[in-house]
Amino acid sequence: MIHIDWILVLVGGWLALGIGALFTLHNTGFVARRLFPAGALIGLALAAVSLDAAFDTPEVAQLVIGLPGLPMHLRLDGLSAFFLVVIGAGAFGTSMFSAGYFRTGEGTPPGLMCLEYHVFLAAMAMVVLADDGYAFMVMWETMALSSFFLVTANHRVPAVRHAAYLYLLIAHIGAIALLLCFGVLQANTGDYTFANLRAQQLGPVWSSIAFGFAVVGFGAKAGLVPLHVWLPEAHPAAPSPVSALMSAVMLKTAIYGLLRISFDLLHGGLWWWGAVLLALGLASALLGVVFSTVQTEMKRLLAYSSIENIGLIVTGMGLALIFRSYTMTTLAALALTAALVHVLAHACFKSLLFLGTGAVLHATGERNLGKLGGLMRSMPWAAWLMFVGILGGSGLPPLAGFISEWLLLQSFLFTTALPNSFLNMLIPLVAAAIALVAALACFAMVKFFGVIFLGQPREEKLRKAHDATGFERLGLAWFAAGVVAMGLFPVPLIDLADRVTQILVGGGLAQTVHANGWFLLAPMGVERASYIPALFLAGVAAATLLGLLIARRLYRGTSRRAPAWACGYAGTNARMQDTAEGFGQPIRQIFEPFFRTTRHLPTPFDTRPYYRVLVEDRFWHGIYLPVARLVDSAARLVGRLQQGRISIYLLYSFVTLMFLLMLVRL
Amino acid sequence: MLPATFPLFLTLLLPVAGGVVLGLYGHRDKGPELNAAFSAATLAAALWLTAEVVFGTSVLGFGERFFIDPLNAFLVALTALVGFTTSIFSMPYMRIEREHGKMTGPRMRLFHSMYQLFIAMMLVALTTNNLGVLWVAMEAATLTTVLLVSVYRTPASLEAAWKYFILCGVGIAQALFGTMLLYLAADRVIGGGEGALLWTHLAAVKEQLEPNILALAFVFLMLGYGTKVGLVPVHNWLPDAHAEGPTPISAVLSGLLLNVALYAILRCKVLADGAMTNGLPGRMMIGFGILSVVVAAFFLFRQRDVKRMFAYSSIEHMGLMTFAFGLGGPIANFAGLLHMTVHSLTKSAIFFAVGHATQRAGSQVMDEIRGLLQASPTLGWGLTIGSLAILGMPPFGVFASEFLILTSAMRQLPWATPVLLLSLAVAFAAVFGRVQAMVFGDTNLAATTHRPALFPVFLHLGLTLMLGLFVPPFLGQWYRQAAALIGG
Amino acid sequence: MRALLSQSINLYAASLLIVSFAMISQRRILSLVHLYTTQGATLVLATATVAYLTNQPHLFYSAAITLALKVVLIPILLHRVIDRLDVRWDVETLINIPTTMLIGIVLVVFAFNLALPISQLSSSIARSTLGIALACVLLSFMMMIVRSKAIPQVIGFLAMENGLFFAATSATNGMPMIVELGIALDVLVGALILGVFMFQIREQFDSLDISHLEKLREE
Amino acid sequence: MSVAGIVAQLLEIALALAAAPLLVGWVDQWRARLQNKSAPPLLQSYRVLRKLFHKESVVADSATMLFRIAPYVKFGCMTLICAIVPTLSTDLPLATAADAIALVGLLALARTFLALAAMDIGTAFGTMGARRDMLVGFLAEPALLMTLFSASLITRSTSLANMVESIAHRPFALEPSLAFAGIAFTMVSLAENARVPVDNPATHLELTMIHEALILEYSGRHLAMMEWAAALKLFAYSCIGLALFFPWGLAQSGTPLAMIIAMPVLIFKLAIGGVALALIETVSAKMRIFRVPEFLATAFLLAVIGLLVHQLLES
Repeated sequence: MIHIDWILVLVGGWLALGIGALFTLHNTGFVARRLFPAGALIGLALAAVSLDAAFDTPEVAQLVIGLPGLPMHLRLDGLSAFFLVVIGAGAFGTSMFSAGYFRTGEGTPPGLMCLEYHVFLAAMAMVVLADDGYAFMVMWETMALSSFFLVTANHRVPAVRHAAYLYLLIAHIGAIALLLCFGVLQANTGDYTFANLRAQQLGPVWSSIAFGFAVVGFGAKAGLVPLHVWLPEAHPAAPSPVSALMSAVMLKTAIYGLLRISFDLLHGGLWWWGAVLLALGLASALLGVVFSTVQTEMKRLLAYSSIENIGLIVTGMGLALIFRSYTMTTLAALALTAALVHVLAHACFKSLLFLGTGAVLHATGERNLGKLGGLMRSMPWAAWLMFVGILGGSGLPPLAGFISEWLLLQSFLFTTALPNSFLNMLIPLVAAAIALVAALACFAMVKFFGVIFLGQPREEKLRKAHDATGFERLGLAWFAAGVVAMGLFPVPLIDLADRVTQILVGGGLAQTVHANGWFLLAPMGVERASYIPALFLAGVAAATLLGLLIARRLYRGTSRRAPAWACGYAGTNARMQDTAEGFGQPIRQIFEPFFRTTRHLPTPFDTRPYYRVLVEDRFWHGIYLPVARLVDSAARLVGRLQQGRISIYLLYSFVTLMFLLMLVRL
Repeated sequence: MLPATFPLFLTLLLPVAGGVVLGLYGHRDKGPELNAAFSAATLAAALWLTAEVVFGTSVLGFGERFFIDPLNAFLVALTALVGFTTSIFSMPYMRIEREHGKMTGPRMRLFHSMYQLFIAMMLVALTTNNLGVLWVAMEAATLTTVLLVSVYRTPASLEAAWKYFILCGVGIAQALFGTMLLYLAADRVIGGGEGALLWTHLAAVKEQLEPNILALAFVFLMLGYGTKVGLVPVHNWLPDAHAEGPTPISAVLSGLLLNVALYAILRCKVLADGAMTNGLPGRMMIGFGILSVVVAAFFLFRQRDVKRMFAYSSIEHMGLMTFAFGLGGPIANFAGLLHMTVHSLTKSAIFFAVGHATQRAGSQVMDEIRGLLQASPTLGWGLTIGSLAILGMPPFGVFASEFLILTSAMRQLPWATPVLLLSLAVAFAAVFGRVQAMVFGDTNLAATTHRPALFPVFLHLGLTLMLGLFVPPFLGQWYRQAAALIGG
Repeated sequence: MRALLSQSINLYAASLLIVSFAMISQRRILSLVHLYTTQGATLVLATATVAYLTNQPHLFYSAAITLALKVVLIPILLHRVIDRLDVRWDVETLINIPTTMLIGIVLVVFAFNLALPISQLSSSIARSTLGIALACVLLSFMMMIVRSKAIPQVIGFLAMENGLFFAATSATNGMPMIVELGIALDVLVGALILGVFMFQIREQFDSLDISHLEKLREE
Repeated sequence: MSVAGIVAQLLEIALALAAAPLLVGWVDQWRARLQNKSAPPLLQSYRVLRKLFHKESVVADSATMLFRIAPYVKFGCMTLICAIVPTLSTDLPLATAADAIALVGLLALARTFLALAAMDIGTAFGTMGARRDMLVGFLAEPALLMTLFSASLITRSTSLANMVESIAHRPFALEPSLAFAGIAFTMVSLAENARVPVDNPATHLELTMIHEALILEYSGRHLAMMEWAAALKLFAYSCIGLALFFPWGLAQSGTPLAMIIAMPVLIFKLAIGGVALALIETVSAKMRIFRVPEFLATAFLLAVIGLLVHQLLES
């Protein structure tokens, strides 16, 4: 029973830090340089403890708080531990970065910010620990609430307010769905402990309803299409460390919930659940990546890319569900492992990238890609660390992103044996789509990095942008190291994921992988597929060195610096580079139907000709605005009831009386 | 050793005395303090009474005319508490109103004495064992509040008070007819005389009461007291009265009066359920409840006036409670009682905050209130947290009860839950959008002369928070017993 | 003799109903007040009769109270109000009077058949009049709905109270004393407050037409 | 891993490095012949490399580290690809390090570096080239992956060595899915190697060029590495194609004898392939840049159809 107690202590430490910050409400220096690093260390400890707990037996605990007769139950098993590792590790890097990030005068006073921030962390940790419906919902909503206040840190800006409102609204709708989900699960027993929910044997209809509610609820949080619209609004609005936490960690709690309910509490279920998840995940992945390639605002771009990655994760889960429903344990484990590894990988590189944007934002005060560029020279630290990030984000070998995509594709590749021919037909298409998504992600990342850091500065002020500070570098480096390490040594990841898959699908890859030592990654046996990141890297490095040697060997001429050639055209300047719009233009053309594009083209007669193109989300105009209009007109209709005329009011009363009297006489 | 009835006696007597005294001295400078003092004394007495009940069992007093059982014990304490905090809040508030010239000396006197009498009447209504007296007390409470609503003498307040009087008067009249039928039914079993209206006696023989009469009686009682609960479609007086009366009155109306009316319905439901086997009362309440929730949610959506908005939110929550009690069963009843408590705490806290905000903005129109957080952080946070709590955000108590209500409804009444879900979402969108606009951004508010009394706001919110995370054992015990009492 | 008296109760009841109909059809405010007084008087007689027949002293008290309140005090109050505000105009109704009468008849039928099963269960000597009492209540309710001036509305409200009171007497030989007292007090205070209100409304809107009281509404 | 394996590995790498420019020369020569031009000598591309290595390399002022290392990284990636593709033998120590998916990843890695390097200078052409190259890439890579998949669906494996081996050893059977895959693969490799009809290696017309725009700023040894890497890429693609679709004559045992036999077979196959490529380039016309996506999308769809056909007919 030691781990969970330690974890509770650490979480308590976070809360204590937050409350302590209230006493130094406006002392930015102290809050930032002392409290945040302390929080970071707590996060590290949390990650360590839960990493150890993951390989131990499940532990349970009870809090005194809760409803009468229903104290909050906590449980620490492999699944929770896995996500606690994500939370702890994410918290460490992000808090370290925040220590260097928060400056004076960011709207909310720093002390309050610190409180909200640490409550947010604590709530996320408790969400994955919760072992009964009430505790889960309380922590879940606390998480949403604290993150909402973090997003509104700079509430003087109307756009921020709007974004935060949208975020909380959708989060609340999701929460209501979850409420109903638990209502279905408890099956009139009035006992909300997960143990009881697990024990309930619901019919296919009820369990499908519960699953549906769960998908809506967690989808709203994870940003699954069509509930994704809040994500690209909220992430740019929030301070960068907050965006990092939300995107890298908070979205994962939704994944956790979905896993917990669909695999654990509902015991897998029907095959079409998997198909549903597959479809949703794929839709999100495609839409997210396509949109991220055409964004012109760096944090929006990353936000859409988060939608894409969540989509990939959910796709893996869907596949795992399908396999599980046909009791193909190994394949289910493979798909689920892919999803879980991607959870880790995405947590790492997305935090890295968001924090990087924070550094850029502070250095330049500019978030519009069209005004950035050439920062590699002025801020090399941030640039090179983020370079690692985008390589990881593009899913390129030998980094973290590739491992998960590799596993995912593997699991798609060996699905020919499904007894359901329809799925058999479907699977290759899905695999193709995944490949497409991966390639597009690469496109988006190249655009992101190239436009921000490469080329010539598009604004004069960018030349004297200052590099990331010490704490910020530490935070960035932590995640960069994670991306590299996970990419090179996937076997430990497989072990960690194995603990989860053992619980959820009753099987794992640990043995098969361990059969081939610590470097070779061969989940299905070497003859099927194998990948040795370390050797791979060594090979590339060796070959590259070989190239260098050859060049040195054969090389005769000298080398000098000169102005860029550019086909001999002398008058090139920074404005001639491709802008973000330009870079995304081909995608805009190819995926025209995805977007709601409004274009203004200059005519020869314009005195001041200009070109503007506005790319919007179809869902916003297709679903959300009509719903809003509907509600509004309904409200107007209802308003007629209150027309101020007392006779009419009396008439209501009279008619109701008559109606009820007839009711009882019949 | 004093008899257990003594604190009860005090609890009822003190506010009456306060009404008299303040009727004489309420206009003095120290009038508000005097008011608060009497409320404090009442609270002390009520707490004493509560303590007695916690350690003893149900109390019968004055020859069975008054009694305390789990169902009304916590309501008495709650009423006294909110009455006290409201009087604290009204000290600076009313002073400022007086400086603004909206209140004069005589009006202050009227306000204070009526306030005390109103509290007294509600306490009587809660503790009486006689359904007839219950009716009398409810009517009296209406009369006192009518005067309080119209205290500004503005056209709007007059109109509101007039509507309040007429609509509630008619409603209450129907309730009287219901009570009469009840008496008629009891007459046949127990025989005439006062005993035939004592709830304890009726509850003892409820199975033998004539179902046909009880059905009619419950219709009249439901509609009558339902008018005061503010159930759609007989809610129309509520938003006007809340919006045009002084804010302390809006607070006690939402926080207390509606509860007392619902309490009356509950007492009658117990008898009706006992007599009728077909569960008609429950279905009736479910119908009223759902209707109220849905309609109120959509009313919320297009509000301009902040007090009106929160008045509609009260309708919504009363609807939710009615729905819960109609649903019946231990969980739903428990949740309903919990919701009664936390709603009155939260809603009154919100009205306190709103009151100060409107005073600073000099308007109740929400578009003219901006940047509360900037103007006064504590006030801003009070309003924000209060609104989030009332909208069912954990870890506040409202969430706890809504959690229980919705989850239990999900399996008993699957068709109803999507409707409730939709309405809750709409309500959230409406209220939170408005509140956010008022709280955030750059402010346009002036400074006030008197320090706002924010202690009540945070006291209430603190209690709500506590109830969301931890319900004291004796309270939980009461809720359970009361839930069993209501049965259904 | 007793038989005659017990029949007389039904007579009083019938006259109450007639008075209610008269109120609906009556346009002039002054005559409305007179009708109200008549109603009160009839009520007193009925109560007293029941009291005598069932020799219940507390019914005599309540009869006395009724006399004081509904035959003396409130009519005087109303008269003063009318004089002070000098409102002598004819009342125009929202629905024209014949229609109202028709609806009224429907209501009476409805009330009777509603009260039938109950009055059979009643042990009171005047049980058969419960239907009439209910009808009176509903009629006054309707009167409140259709009248567009303040005073008629108030009179309707008070008439409703009368109906209830009669119901109490007829169905259950009157409520317990304490309740009776409470009700009486409430009615008195209510009437006073209404009187005060009418003055205030008058000075705010310089009219007692409640169509002025339609400002508070959802746009 | 066996000594023979290591020998085979090294031999492959050496062969690739040596023979890649030759293949390019061969193709150019044949194209010239087919277009009735006077053909350049077979060793022309070696001369070009030598010339470049002797020229001084000019680096733009705004260039960063990234710009300088990109050529070597690309060279490295291409070399590794040549190393893991079973051209001579299927018993390769490096083959376990990367399977088909990793191979595609490797190509993507090289492309990413190149594109970023092109954007590094910040000229109009560089960024334009980078954009176009990424455009080609994000459509070509999935297509390539799909073609490889349709092979690995047949062989139940993604490790190239096993794929090639089992394809080589199974009784001869007509695989419609492979036919689709083959066509798709050809189209992809045309695009990837900047060949007509997608791109024209011989032109420097700004509006049409893709690959040339990328390496516009390079000169001297950097350019040499680029050219060489491009040659390696062509070689690697040809080898993959041959190994997957004409897998006969590879050395299984890895004995020297087997290699000796395998070598001429490979060279022969490459020669044929080169002629075929030249033929394609001659008969087809360069298409507009906006048509390229359609061309590649067709390839992608063909590959996917290949997969479906396999699911439908062959599983």
